[in-house]
Amino acid sequence: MTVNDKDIAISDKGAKILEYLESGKWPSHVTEIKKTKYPIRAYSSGLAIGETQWYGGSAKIRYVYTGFIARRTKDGKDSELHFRIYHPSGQFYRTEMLRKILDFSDEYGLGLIEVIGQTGGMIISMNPERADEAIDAIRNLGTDVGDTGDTYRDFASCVGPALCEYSLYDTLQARDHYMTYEPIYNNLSNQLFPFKVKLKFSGCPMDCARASHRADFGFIGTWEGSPDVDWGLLQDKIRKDDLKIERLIKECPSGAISENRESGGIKIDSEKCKKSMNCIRYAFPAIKPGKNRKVALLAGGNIKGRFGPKMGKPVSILDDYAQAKEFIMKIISIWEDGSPHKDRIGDMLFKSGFSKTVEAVSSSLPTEIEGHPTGQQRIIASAVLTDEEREGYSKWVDNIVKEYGE
Amino acid sequence: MTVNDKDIAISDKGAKILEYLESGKWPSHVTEIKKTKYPIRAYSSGLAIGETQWYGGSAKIRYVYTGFIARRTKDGKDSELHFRIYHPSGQFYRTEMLRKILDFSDEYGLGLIEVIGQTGGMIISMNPERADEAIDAIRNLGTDVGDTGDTYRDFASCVGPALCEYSLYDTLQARDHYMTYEPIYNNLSNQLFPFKVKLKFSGCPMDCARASHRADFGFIGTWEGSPDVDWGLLQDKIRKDDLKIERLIKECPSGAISENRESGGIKIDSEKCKKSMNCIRYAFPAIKPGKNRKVALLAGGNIKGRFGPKMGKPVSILDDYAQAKEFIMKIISIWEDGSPHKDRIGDMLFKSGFSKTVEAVSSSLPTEIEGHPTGQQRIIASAVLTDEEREGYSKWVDNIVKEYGE
Amino acid sequence: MSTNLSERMKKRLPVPYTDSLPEEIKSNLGKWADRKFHGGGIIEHISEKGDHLFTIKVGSPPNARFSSNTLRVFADIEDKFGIGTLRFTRSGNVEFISDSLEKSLLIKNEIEKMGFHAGGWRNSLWSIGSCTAYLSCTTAVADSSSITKVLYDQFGKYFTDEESIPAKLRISVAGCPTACGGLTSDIVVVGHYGDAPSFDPQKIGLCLPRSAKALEVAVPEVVMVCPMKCISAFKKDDDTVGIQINREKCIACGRCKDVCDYITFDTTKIGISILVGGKSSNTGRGQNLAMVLIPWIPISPPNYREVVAVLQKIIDMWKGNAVAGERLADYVRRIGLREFQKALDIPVTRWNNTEFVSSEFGIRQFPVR
Amino acid sequence: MSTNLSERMKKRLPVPYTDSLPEEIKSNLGKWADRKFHGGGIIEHISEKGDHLFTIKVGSPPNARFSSNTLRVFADIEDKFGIGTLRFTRSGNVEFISDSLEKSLLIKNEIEKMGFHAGGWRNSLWSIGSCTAYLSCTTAVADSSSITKVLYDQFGKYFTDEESIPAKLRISVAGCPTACGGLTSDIVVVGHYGDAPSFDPQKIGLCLPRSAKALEVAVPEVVMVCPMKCISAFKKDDDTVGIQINREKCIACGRCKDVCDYITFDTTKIGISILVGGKSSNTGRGQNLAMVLIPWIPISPPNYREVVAVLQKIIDMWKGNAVAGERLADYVRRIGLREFQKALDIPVTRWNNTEFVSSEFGIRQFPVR
Ligand code: SRM
Ligand code: SRM
Ligand code: SRM
Ligand code: SRM
Ligand code: SF4
Ligand code: SF4
Ligand code: SF4
Ligand code: SF4
Ligand code: SF4
Ligand code: SF4
Ligand code: SF4
Ligand code: SF4
Repeated sequence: MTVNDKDIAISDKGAKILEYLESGKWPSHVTEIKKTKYPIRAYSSGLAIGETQWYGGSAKIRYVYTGFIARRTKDGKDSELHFRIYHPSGQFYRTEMLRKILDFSDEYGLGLIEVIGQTGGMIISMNPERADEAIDAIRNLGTDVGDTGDTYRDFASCVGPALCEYSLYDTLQARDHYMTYEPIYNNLSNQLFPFKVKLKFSGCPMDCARASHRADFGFIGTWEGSPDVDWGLLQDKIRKDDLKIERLIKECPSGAISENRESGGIKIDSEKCKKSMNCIRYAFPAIKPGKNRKVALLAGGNIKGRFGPKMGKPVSILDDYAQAKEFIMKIISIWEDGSPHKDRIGDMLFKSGFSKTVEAVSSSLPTEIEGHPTGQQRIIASAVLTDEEREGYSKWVDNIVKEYGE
Repeated sequence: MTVNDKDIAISDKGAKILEYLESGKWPSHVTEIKKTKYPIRAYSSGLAIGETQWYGGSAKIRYVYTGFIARRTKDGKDSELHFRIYHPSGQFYRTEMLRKILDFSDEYGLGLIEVIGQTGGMIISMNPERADEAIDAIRNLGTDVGDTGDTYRDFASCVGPALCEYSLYDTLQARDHYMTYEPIYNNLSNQLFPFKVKLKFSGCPMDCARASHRADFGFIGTWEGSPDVDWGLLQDKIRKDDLKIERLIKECPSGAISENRESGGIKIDSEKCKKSMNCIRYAFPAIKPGKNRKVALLAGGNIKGRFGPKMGKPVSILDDYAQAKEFIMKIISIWEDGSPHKDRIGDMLFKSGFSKTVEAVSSSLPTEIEGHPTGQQRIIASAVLTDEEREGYSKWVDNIVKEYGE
Repeated sequence: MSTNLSERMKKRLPVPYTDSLPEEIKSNLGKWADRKFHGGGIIEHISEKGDHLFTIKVGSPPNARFSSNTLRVFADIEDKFGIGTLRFTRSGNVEFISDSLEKSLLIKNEIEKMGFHAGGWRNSLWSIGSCTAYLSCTTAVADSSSITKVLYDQFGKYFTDEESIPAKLRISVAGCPTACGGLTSDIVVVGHYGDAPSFDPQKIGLCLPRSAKALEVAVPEVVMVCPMKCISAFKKDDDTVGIQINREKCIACGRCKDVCDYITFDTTKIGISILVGGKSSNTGRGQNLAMVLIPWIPISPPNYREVVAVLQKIIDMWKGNAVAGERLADYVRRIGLREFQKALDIPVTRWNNTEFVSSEFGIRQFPVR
Repeated sequence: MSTNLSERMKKRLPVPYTDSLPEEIKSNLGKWADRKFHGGGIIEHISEKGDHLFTIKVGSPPNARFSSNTLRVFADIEDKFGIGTLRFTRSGNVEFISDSLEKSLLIKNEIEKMGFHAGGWRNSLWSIGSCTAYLSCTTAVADSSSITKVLYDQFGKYFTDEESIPAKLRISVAGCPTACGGLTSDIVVVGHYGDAPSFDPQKIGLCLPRSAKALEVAVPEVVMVCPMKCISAFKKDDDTVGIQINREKCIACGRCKDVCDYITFDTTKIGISILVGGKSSNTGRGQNLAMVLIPWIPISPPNYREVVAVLQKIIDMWKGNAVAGERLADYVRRIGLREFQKALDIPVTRWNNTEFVSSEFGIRQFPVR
């Protein structure tokens, strides 16, 4: 085959694949893309060859260092550039504003939008030629490009108080708060970190923002003690047969719920409740999250880094999401100091020993979070006690000594 | 109080404490010590003051660098020196030999012996003046000093085949084997390691030698599959009411045992058995350790090191204890290269990532040991497959595709 | 453009978020007291003030890719029947908002006419998340977007409640082991090479220091990033730098390719791995990373029949055996991955076998079977 | 002495071990087919050849310390009634060996006349292990040997089977946090300072480099060993080296004192911590490191009434609640340390609270009570 023949073969095969991808019941990305100026040839030949056609490209956008990605195809025929744009927290758009963004996308871009990426940005495919002026245009709309490079990425929050009845703190305000916190805000354009940093905010243990795994620092609403029960409502539901006590008991994964004829049918052991939300989602609003609201702070989650996937690990139970600022800044400065390129914060914590490092900088945090009550107990025999602690133990032992005679 | 008065007060208080320690039903170490030339004043004044009276001392023993420890008291009045002497594996002494050692202890030492230390040595308190010649004397008895410093310490084994019916390999020979293995033997006098190295050998999962925690490299006898059942004997025991099936079932911590009327009353699920030995010790010899004998190799145990107490972690299941030599030497050489003083092997493994380091040097070992079957599964999405593996999966998927129509 | 350079470096953030909210939501912030699920993607939100709002969740095309055209029609529909506000969910779907059930059904009707579907709450498929892959990603191995399309065609029935499943189901598809969608979905499909890399001996130099002297002071990045230490750099006779790749130790993670375009892989060995058991929600047994069910199966674009069949098999197994309300992730953990593999008769190799975690000192020590 | 120096550096090992065995054992090596427990420390070993041997376990004084005198008498007794062979067990006890039950009882009788006790197999106290402590150790905080004596006086009843307990009980006593006896005993008693160290400003120099220039190339050992990084070295005006100790972060582990005799502690705050739940055997729930039950109680030598009372309380609690055959370690793990603490009404502070393990990523994330 000549080069040309080969090209034609690829192009034919690609076209057939695209056709297939436009069939079927579900809305097709290909159908959408075909309505835009996106160089679909790059996609179809990628599919035909079985290999992505994209290499890193370059772009000229003056004095803007994060928030866009430039691409060129391996054969040099096409190029692409996309902006990663900050959504307002919650991703609500009045149609008027949405239309402005669409106009922007048509005027400066290809008319193709990934409405929200996995991290949380809106990804708009641009016309590379007009990218520089587009920056000013998007700013005029009240938002900006961001969310790439070795810096703070876009932060993300669940819809929280704007629509959700479970929300235990204002996740949207929390995102705003951290995005505009000066030491963070001032760094959104710098690529000075060893790797990326992400914060995510979920309003309750359902963790709709996936803050437990996909964030270097995760904030998850929780509470102390038992869920909050409206006994009247609960008895109503039971009476109406809307709710079965057996199911409540069976579905509680921590065995915290037991039958109790006196007080409305059930009893919840606050020490045992693991905040699974199972009873709450079943019996809402007769059972709600507890009233003593807290925010769990997790650290170290990420997908890859040096040591592979990690769940974030609990650091502290905050009274208020704002309490974590000092801690986060300290952890980042340790990480910045000593970590090689491509080590995420979780890798650093893993290497240096999570609890050691966290403890060393956690003085600004409230109550330390408790671990699993499974044998993961302190095994270090020594301790530096305060006089108060010493007294407590002395008193206790005095009683025992008395009990057993001297 | 004058200095003298103070000394007398201490001495009086000390004497009273000693007196107390000689009362009571259990044999007293003080009573024993009083029969010897050990400077008991150092002990009694320590007790009176509430502080050990010993500082590191120095000793002149020519060309011998490990195996003895010299002490002096803080006030400089007393000094002490003790030998740590190798027991023969199993610590058996014909009385004739024992008497020779006792004579040695009286002639060159203080007549005081700690018959076996926590590591495994025999500790003989010496007369510092005669320590140098004592070396030659103890060698003439067929053993030597050893077991101190940053080198291989005394290795230890359980009594194993010499007295124990559970023994799954010859723990005594194993100790001999490793003590005399040239690369180890040649290093018994050198203090070139970052810290100490200990090997321990237990004949079965009872782990009488505490190889799971108190050894950098632990060897523990085990087996593959179910325990070995002598069905005839078992039925005998049941018939005679020597043994209750319910208890067998109840005490198996892994739920491997179930009732089975046909085959002698019970059935053991070999996949589930965790080698707890519970059924074996209860029903012995009707139930014995399995016949497919193996030796579990553990690494990284120690009591303190840099990161605190650690249990050794399983590395491999050996067919023979001798198979671990290459592995041990490789781990030690990595440790030697890169670890600061006072980092045990477990600390190094902890820092560098246990499985990563172990895997990198485990090529000389047989079957890799399996982990807990609890969710600790592979989470790394990628893999480099052999053609065979690829074929296996392809075949499997072909069937599924067929099942669901194309 | 602003003439002040430091000004241009400053980001313009869309804060405060309340500026983007319609009055109906602003006045009810944090006051939602109850909700009703009306099926078909519609939730009624009831505020303590007595207000009612309805959200209609509409499934997006793969990779949440829309033309400005389509979104403009969405805006028109919302203006006609809704309160003039749309939102994009964390998982890439679109929510229309209206103030009555009737209007919500009209919205639903409109988008269905366009070929879209509403659905995806409670015991249903909530979404199939896809990364960008061949659409613009440099490190993509398989094309997640087209796989996602095919999976949606097959499993859309669980989104629209046409067929029921025991609990929420979340699927993620990633084009490469970077897995931008993360590992906390019930099912995670990940494209990977299935083989160790080679490199273009000419061009690789572009990723390496020019002179071997540089090796004395620094390790080239492509060497450093390899988690298995498979890549080593050496001085060539002409004083330039060469590399070697130890194929035995490689896990095909692609990190080397992430930092150097001239690392290449044999594309005939490409496949996907399937992981199960992930979730981020604290319900049931709590959060968990997904685990490798099967490390590799071949793929046949564009119908990806292998992936579709295996996922259907997994879902059927779950449907047939889970307790009501039990997520796939919880089900797999309850019975154990090993049992799940056995039931599906999946060959077990070192790649989908039980693994150690790096510092799991101190568990029961005698696991030999 | 050998005139060849390299010869003197070579160790003389007592190998092969078979040289030290009596014929009765050598000929039955690995052939033991059954055993009977006759109580009172006597085991009958039955070989497949039909031979019978009896071992009699005799408890040692604290720290396994014997005068040569006593051991000589032991040898005489063994020669009279036994097969002329003694052994020392891994845990510091002495085993006499004979060839009949009758003679074993005679041996038992003889050693009892001397004030010793035989016992300690199966459901009993097997031993109380003690380290050296004030007898010759430099880092000892409390004197484990005297504590052990007092404990044996109290709990010897469980060794001799005078009183029964549910399962094997192993106690270790250590003079300092180094815990030479390890942490795999059911109960571990550990002496420690309970306070951060100071140092003798004059003498500390002996543990430091003479000139501050040395700081540029190396960290002084006393600084390096601190696991909490509490100790820092600095250049003094006169160019010598000084140190500072951050008392806030210290855990009183004593590692600094291990390497430098001039680190000092306030001895009035000395106490002992008590750990429970350790075992190395794979029975029941398997191996486990002991966990801190109570981080500190004061001690009152020589009767150590606090230690004795607390241990008796722990044992009573276990006796009263464990299933037959359940070791203290298994019992504590079954009910959970927390419950155990509650039942004993022990104050919980940061020192005996649940702790994280360094890399426990990925467990259920919402443990708030
Ligand atoms: C666009 C997006 C996928 C999507 O379509 O949704 C994406 C696309 C890429 N990701 Fe990602 N990641 C995207 C969200 C994520 C997430 C999800 C999240 O943030 O919740 C993760 C996992 C969470 C985390 O951070 O751990 C993620 C983990 C990665 C990683 C692994 C990072 C690590 O921990 O090692 C890489 C590799 C790297 O950066 O070296 C990566 C790298 C990439 C690159 C830059 C690879 C490349 O150079 O080609 C991809 C660019 C594709 C492109 O330009 O078309 N992407 N990436 C997502 C960002 C859009 C947005 O702003 O919303
Ligand atoms: C004598 C002995 C206690 C006894 O009476 O049984 C002992 C005594 C000392 N040990 Fe030990 N250790 C003794 C067995 C152990 C064991 C038990 C074992 O080996 O099974 C351990 C725990 C196992 C392990 O290695 O992890 C042990 C872990 C330590 C440590 C902590 C090591 C670490 O991992 O960090 C130290 C501190 C050090 O070496 O810096 C230590 C240090 C010491 C020193 C040298 C401290 C000192 O400088 O004063 C003690 C010397 C006391 C003396 O001269 O009177 N000793 N030491 C044991 C050795 C005698 C023998 O050969 O049998
Ligand atoms: C809209 C959204 C948040 C957002 O900021 O965009 C959301 C919002 C709600 N989630 Fe969620 N979840 C959203 C993604 C998630 C995710 C993330 C994901 O899927 O990628 C998770 C956790 C991931 C996981 O799979 O573990 C998540 C786990 C839950 C759960 C737990 C489900 C379970 O069985 O484990 C519930 C409770 C339930 O369904 O009963 C829940 C429940 C809810 C409800 C419906 C509250 C309720 O049940 O009353 C929230 C409705 C608010 C509303 O009307 O807008 N939400 N929810 C996300 C919609 C995604 C979508 O388009 O499908
Ligand atoms: C003699 C000794 C080995 C040695 O080389 O010195 C030994 C030897 C035996 N042990 Fe052991 N164990 C010896 C220390 C240990 C230790 C270590 C320790 O105590 O410091 C352990 C593990 C530590 C722990 O606490 O977890 C140990 C855990 C066991 C067990 C498991 C007990 C349990 O309930 O968990 C058994 C089985 C049993 O008792 O049923 C056992 C059983 C045995 C028996 C009695 C075998 C039997 O039940 O048929 C062995 C008798 C051989 C003999 O007659 O000489 N041996 N045994 C040790 C005697 C120590 C002593 O003086 O008291
Ligand atoms: S995380 Fe909780 S508060 Fe946030 S949207 Fe989900 S269910 Fe609602
Ligand atoms: S929230 Fe979950 S753990 Fe807590 S009581 Fe309800 S069902 Fe049980
Ligand atoms: S470890 Fe096993 S073989 Fe060794 S003495 Fe103990 S019970 Fe016997
Ligand atoms: S050895 Fe233990 S785990 Fe195995 S069958 Fe017997 S009792 Fe069960
Ligand atoms: S998962 Fe891989 S292919 Fe997909 S966008 Fe992320 S880096 Fe690209
Ligand atoms: S694919 Fe990953 S493991 Fe293999 S050589 Fe590249 S970086 Fe190393
Ligand atoms: S535990 Fe402490 S006091 Fe006892 S011998 Fe070991 S180092 Fe010395
Ligand atoms: S006692 Fe331990 S923690 Fe405290 S200063 Fe000394 S070495 Fe550091």
